[in-house]
Amino acid sequence: MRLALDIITVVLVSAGGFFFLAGTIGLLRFPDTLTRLHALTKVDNLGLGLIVFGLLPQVESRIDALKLISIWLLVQMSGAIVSQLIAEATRRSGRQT
Amino acid sequence: MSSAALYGYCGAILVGLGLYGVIARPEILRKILAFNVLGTGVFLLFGVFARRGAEAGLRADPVPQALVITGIVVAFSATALAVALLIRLNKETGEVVLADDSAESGEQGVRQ
Amino acid sequence: MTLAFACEIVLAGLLLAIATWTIAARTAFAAIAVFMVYGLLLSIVWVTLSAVDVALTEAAIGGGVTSMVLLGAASALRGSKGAVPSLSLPFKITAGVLCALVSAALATVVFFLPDVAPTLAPVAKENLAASALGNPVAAVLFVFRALDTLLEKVVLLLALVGVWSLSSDRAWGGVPELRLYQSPSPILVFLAQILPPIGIVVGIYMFWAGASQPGGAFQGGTVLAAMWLLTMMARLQDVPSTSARWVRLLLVVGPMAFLAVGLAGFYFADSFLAYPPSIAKPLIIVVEATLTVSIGVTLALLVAGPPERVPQQ
Amino acid sequence: MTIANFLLAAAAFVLVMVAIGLARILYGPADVDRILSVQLLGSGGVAVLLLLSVAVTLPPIMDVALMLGLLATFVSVAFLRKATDSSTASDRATENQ
Repeated sequence: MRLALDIITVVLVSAGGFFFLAGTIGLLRFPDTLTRLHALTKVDNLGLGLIVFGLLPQVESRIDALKLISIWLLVQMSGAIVSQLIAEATRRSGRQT
Repeated sequence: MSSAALYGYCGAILVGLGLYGVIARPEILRKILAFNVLGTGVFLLFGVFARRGAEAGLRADPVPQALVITGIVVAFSATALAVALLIRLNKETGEVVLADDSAESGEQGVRQ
Repeated sequence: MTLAFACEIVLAGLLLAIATWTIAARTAFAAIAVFMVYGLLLSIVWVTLSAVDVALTEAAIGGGVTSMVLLGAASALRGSKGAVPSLSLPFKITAGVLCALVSAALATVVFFLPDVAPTLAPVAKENLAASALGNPVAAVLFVFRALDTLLEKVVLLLALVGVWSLSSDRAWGGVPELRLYQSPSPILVFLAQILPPIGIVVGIYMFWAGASQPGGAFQGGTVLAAMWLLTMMARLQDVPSTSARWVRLLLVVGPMAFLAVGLAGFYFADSFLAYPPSIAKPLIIVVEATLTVSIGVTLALLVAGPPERVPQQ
Repeated sequence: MTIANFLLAAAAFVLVMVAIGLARILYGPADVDRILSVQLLGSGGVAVLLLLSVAVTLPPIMDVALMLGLLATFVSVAFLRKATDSSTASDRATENQ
């Protein structure tokens, strides 16, 4: 049982780490702000999400598990909204120059 | 090298960096920013002393930690006041640098 | 252990690179964006130094509201025509050498630190039970060195008085110019509607958790300040007039409660800022709760700056 | 390799990825690009802290992650507001002339 949980953790956290890698490559390779923003949102959603779900089997108390999920939801939600604001600001500054 | 020593050297370098910014950046806003970097270097040194003082089952000495928390708040108060002075100075004179930039004596007045 | 140390080397290197960038960046806005990253990164560094209370404070104040204040200045100065003189190279080199010497001296001190570090940790631990708090840092802040904490609140208030006194005579007692959006984007309004309820819960949690684990009045107050500023930015709330009675009351209620409890210590526990042991914890909680509110209001108004508009009667 | 060591290694990996990404975005060229870095540190820093928190079983570190996520959102919004605000202010200035 313990082993199965550990394997779940290893798989999910590794997958999360992979998305951080992919996001970083995207940031390095993509040509402009909007495409880089696209790469970044993948990190926000999938990278952090997978890591949080990978950590869930390892926490002892139910409160901590709940906290993990709420932190992920908070970052997920505010990240999505701020991405919209960034895109809007990019479009506006693009129109002016 | 222990992690406390690593951060100790890091703090020492940050103090030097911040001090350089305070002296060698003419714009007042950049001096205020550099001053904050200098402050974090000092706080980091305190953090190192706290970490080295870990004893009695505590992971770090709480007294330097409390001092750093107080320090962060006071540094913020000073920054807010300095920024307000800067904006007023700019409104009155249109300047973004100190009138006599070569004299370090003028800087004290802005920051305190 | 070695893995953790590898983490710390990466962190320290990154921190130094970003600090250099803050100093060297060409425009003020770029420097402030880098400084924001610096503050957030520093809070991770504090976690690796096992100073979680400091990490919370650094993220909230160092990374959060300090950048806010600097941003306000950068945007106020953006259109300014003031000339920036360029300093001569010999001057820069001399300054660089001197600063390197300062760093080297400090590094030498770090190198020769005594093997047995002086520490107050055992004393703090011993008296922790008497303080009625579970968090040793909170015990130092509110019990062992309560006078420091009280005075620091006064410093915050004095800074605010200083900022306000920089307003013009006409605008005294008026409304601070937070340089608001003319018409905030609907996305921002949406964020300012969803985030504050969560933030208020987090702020209260930080204050409440502060008694027994890392957290406390500052961290909680800063979150409250940030949320209030967010709603003001989105124009969901007006910036309050600095002469409003409720604003002034909220500003002083925390320090006054602290001072009152301190003075009461003369009668009930025979010295200033001594708490009667039987009700020490509830007293500290009440003081912390009022301080959380006062700190929140003070920080938000410090960010908002001096009053600039006279309120319409 | 214990699961705690694996989580520490994952934290180090994510940290390195975030560091590389930061280097790229802080380079600019636009200020909006730089705000992406605050977002990156928002999600990446939260991931690192959560991994550390579980690896060393110190739940209070989760609170720092929460604070980091919340404040990163707040400063990004503030920065975007100043960036767009100054452009509208210069618009008003040109209209007045």
